[in-house]
Amino acid sequence: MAKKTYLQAIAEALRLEMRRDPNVFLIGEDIAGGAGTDHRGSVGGIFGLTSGFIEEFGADRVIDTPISESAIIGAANGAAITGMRPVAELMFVDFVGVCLDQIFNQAAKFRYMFGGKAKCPLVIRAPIGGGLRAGAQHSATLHPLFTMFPGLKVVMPSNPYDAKGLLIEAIRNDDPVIFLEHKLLYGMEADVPDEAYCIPFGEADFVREGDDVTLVAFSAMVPRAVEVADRLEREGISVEVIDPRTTSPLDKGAILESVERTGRLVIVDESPPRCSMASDIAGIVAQEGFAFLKAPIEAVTCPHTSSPFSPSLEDAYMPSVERIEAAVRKAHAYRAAA
Amino acid sequence: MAKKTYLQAIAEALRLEMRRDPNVFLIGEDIAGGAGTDHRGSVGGIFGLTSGFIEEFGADRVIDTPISESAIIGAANGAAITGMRPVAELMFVDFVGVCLDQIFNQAAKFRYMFGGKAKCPLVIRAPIGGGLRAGAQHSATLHPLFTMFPGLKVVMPSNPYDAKGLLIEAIRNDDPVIFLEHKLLYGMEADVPDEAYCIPFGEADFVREGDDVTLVAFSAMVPRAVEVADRLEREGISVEVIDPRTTSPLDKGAILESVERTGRLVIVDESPPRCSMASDIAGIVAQEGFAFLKAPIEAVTCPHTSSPFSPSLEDAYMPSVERIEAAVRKAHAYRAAA
Amino acid sequence: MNISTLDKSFAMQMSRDELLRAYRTMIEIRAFDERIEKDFAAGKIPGFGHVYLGAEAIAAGACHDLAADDYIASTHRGHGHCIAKGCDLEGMMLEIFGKAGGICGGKGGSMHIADFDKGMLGANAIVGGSPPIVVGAALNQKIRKTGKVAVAFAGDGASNQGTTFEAMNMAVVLQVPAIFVIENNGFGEHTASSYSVGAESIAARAAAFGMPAEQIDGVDFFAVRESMLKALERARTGGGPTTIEMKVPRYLGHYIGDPQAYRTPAELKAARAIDPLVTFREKVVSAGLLDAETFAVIDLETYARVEAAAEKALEAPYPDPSALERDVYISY
Amino acid sequence: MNISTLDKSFAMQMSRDELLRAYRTMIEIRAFDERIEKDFAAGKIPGFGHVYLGAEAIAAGACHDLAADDYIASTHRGHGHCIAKGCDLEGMMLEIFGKAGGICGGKGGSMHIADFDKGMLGANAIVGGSPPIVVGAALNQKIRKTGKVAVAFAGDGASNQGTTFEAMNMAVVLQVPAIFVIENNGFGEHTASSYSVGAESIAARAAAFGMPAEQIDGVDFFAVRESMLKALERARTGGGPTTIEMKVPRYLGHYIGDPQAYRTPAELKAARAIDPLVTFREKVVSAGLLDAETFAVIDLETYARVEAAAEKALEAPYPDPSALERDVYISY
Ligand SMILES: Cc1ncc(C[n+]2csc(CCOP(=O)(O)OP(=O)(O)O)c2C)c(N)n1
Ligand SMILES: Cc1ncc(C[n+]2csc(CCOP(=O)(O)OP(=O)(O)O)c2C)c(N)n1
Ligand SMILES: [Mg+2]
Ligand SMILES: [Mg+2]
Repeated sequence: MAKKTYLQAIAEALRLEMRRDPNVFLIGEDIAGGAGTDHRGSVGGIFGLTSGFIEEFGADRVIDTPISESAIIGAANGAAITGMRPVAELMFVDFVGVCLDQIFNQAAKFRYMFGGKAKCPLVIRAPIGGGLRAGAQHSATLHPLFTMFPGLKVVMPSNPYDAKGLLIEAIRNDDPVIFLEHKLLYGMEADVPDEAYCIPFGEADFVREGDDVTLVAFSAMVPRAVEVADRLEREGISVEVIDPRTTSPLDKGAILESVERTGRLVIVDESPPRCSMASDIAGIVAQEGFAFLKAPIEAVTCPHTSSPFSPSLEDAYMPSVERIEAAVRKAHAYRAAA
Repeated sequence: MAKKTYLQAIAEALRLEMRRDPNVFLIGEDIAGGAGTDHRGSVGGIFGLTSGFIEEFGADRVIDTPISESAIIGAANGAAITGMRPVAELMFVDFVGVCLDQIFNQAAKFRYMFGGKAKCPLVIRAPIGGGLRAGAQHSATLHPLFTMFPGLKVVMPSNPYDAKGLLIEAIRNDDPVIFLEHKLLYGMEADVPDEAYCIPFGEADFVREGDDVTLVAFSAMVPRAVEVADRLEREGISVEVIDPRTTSPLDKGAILESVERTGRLVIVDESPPRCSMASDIAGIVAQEGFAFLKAPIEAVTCPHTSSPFSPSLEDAYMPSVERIEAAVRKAHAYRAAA
Repeated sequence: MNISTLDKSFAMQMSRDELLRAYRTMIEIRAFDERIEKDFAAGKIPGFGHVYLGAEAIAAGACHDLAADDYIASTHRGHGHCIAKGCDLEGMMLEIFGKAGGICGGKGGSMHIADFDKGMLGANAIVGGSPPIVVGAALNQKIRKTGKVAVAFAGDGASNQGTTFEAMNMAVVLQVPAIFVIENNGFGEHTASSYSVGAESIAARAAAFGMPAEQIDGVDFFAVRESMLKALERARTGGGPTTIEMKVPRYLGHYIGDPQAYRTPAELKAARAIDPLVTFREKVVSAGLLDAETFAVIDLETYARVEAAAEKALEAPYPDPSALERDVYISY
Repeated sequence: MNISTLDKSFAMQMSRDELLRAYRTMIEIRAFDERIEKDFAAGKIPGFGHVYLGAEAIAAGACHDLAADDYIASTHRGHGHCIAKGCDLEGMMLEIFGKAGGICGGKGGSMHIADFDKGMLGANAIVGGSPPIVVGAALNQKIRKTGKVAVAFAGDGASNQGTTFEAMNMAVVLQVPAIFVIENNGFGEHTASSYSVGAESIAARAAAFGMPAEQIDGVDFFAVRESMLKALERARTGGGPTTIEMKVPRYLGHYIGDPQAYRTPAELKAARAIDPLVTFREKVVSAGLLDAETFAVIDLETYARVEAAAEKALEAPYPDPSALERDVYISY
């Protein structure tokens, strides 16, 4: 076991699965790089994640494409329903607008609308999230968009260990999986076993145990949630941090079980607020965990705007440790009128 | 004032605005029909809604296009940001997957990301919803998809009167508006004034007043909600039916005010459950109206599947009067454990 | 050598069995969609209905030399492709009627009918949905070096969709064994292709993407088959993709019941006068390969089989609502 | 008549003022993006940075004969287009540094910079985002019969995006006054256009869509302008759209800091040896139209102006966070 970054853990998952199963292949823009020159493979994707892959697996399994996302996802679909296990890369999740049909109307629906006879073991990897000053068209998370659609599974790892195990599970899974990698996490380091392992979907991680407030967070918001839990612990406020790891399927049991103990729920969601994961979870708990609730459910989200470019604005845009802390304090302090 | 169908009311709104403002024009597939033949205008859109338009307004303002939705919406965007007021038609809302980028990354973001200097007075009309046995790729509502995106306004009229007034408001509005017409409502008749009028966005309609349970419904679910209210009234259960009319902006004040009186909330949403309008509203009320709630919030939605084709399955798929009634009864009967 | 001589000699290379198989496919499509038209017009079939009448030679000719494990992907107008690829008639009929036992359990219907076991990757109710998928099915064959091919059917209208263009370029760049069969029936819904296609021809536009492309007569089974055989040979031997634009009449409106005010009665009559089955029969009979009698027997038998399937479908029960949440993972 | 004579004679038709204006645009782009490159590499500019170095003659030549109320829409590599269309240098600099007073209030940045008052409809961080928008801006002109035009800039990479193809066909079908300027700098990010474009050429592919299209040398301001003048004349007189593919070197990597291991040092050196500004100066000086002195003065003045703008941007404050929820309607 060695320290690996989130990026390295993801690359390792891909490498191990490609070695294990000849049906696994990669397709996307610049994932090798240098196509049409004498220097194939010199790039390995815009974040260098798949560097070295074309050398090991060849151009037939590390496929650079024109800038044609509908054809990329569509081609991955076609390969998946005919027996392969493609891993397609959307260079940024924000590009989903030019290929959503192949995701929500095709991949997501094949199995159901063809009466269970089709299977589409497709993985779409996509970097998400803010913090890089990338502006309105390169900073979205869009996980609620995918979570909304029946037939898709949606994964949001918050650390290197989970990233590897969830990606291996995604590749072996028989349903289409959207695998969302947060750009701010690529450099995060942790101990990651060298061998292959799977983390099942729909099983939340109790990152911190606690009794006073349940704090649910995803992806890059998990470290922020933990920081808040650490801060408040010093004051004797015990915060339970839950990382659902997959938004679909969602481990609502874990959340309900926690809220049953704490009676107080805060959800941190890097997303505009409307029809978000924050509202999704709040809705579930307001329906199924109503009797447990001792305080209003608090949501910490982005405002209902696009991502602004300027650092001063983007910092105010993303859920900050300060805003999360304030929300937890508010939930904790709430007392029902007698 | 004469009886008009929902379809006629929409057509009338278009006609009045096109007469009033030469900058308003229509663009879409087959909206005149017969392009390339000697019989232009013979169709008027797949539902005949714009029949007669090309005769009155000419081919320059009733523009048939190739089957190229990205170019249709993109062209409408380009015309809108340069001073016109296009009304684009997506023949079915389900086709948004091939043109979402032009909606969520372009139209929705221009004003914000260009620092307030751009304005994009675009209307996209699209038929939505189930009930026609149109199967997985022609039956979606997708209103949560649009509601999710900052910068878009989303309109879901439930009757002819609202359809006309909201569409005129949409055309005059300076932001991009998604105008969702339910296919099941096209034939609904009601009194509709002949002249132009606007219904402002973000103002809910209290369709039925009541004291016991608040029932929120949109579009084709409103008549079903009213039917449930009528049924239960006979038993002395008083149901308040609220039709928000626009999901973005959302008149949360109206919902909160009602729940403050009733303490019980049921939301009917023709959509799969995850990140839906049902969860959106539940989330808002669980946060801002928590103290009012006397019972769990109930959601009546479609299951987490695509739309099935067969009548027996589609009938089970859509929120029925029976399922709505059961949910209202459940909310009404709930008593907190002492 | 003029075209009809070429066709004749081409037909003569086919065995009697091959000719019979080709004709059976065409008449089965004809009988099937005539019956669908009737029951749909009578309100017995739910949803939307698009029939393949007039285009029979395309599906039959394009699929004639495909193996069971070659792939096709189709359009909203897909009954012909299903039949030509060998899908079960009864299962199709049940599906289109929305009944239990349908080939997709009643979840798909006419616009989303598929049979993966037969290499039929689905009708597609999204115009331009299939071409990218076919590039992927073909890519699979290239990666695994199977020698198999994948064929996308698409209409003249679909040829203007960005997804189709992307698929064509991608197929050329990756040199995959994909064939784009463009069924140009003159209309996309109610818009003439003479209006919607800015190019000189769909084939010329495809050729400019960097692949062999030709425009042929889609009414003539032999012309279709001949052109496909060249494309198949190219695809199976690493020669990359091909586009074939096939001109064909549309007998009915876009959907069953379309009043078609944009076509004059004379135009409609002219369209219906062009008949791929008649063309086939005439060629084969005049070449002395089969006689009229033989065709009559097949016709009778086929119509009877189709009628039986339809009657069975009419009587079959709808799926039990408990099937609603099957065939998908559920997450709340 | 060989090309250089043609160019010379073409240049000679321009007045001294016109030549100066053209050169000022090019050197301003050069100076601007050199400064951006420096400050970006030094970590003083947030986000992603793509510069226009090497392509100056395209923006300058393509915009030279546009009126203030003609429209352009751009790409992620848009500084050159902004400058050529007359956007304010200081406002641009502040914007790209993310500072208050930026031309988009700091909300846009390099990849989403726009100035509608100048007919500049925005950089676009979505590859293929602009072409459909330009079709609409052009459609507006057609409907209102203004005689104005709209120009889409797009790269070789963007030429493969379905949205671009759709826009081309739509422009032909609707015969709108749109011009597609395809900047073929040989690469889309790290992929050569020789790989990603399956067609013989981007111009040939565009021509097959049914519009006039040509491939020209994008390094030569006069060639660009001449080709654009033909397209503009066509567009303004109802002759419909045009595509011009312009070949041009990419001096740097895709983004500032791209190590470009896929290009050899020799290739990079060769690319940088092709200089649109040198080309322009040589032609104009050898034709005796302007002297080297004049250019040197302009260079000095321009670099000074750019430096001043950059220094101002460096010192300017970031926008107040209260601006976060402005310029959009808010709904919770
Ligand atoms: C993306 C998308 N846009 C529009 C439609 C509506 N529609 C269904 S079929 C059709 C016409 C297709 O024309 P063509 O490709 O020529 O096929 P044909 O019907 O003539 O066989 C249209 C516009 C659709 N289903 N999907
Ligand atoms: C839809 C979409 N896909 C991918 C990208 C990532 N991307 C940004 S620029 C670029 C290359 C564009 O190449 P080209 O059009 O040739 O322009 P150039 O950078 O050479 O000027 C890519 C792939 C994007 N921004 N949008
Ligand atoms: Mg057609
Ligand atoms: Mg390029």
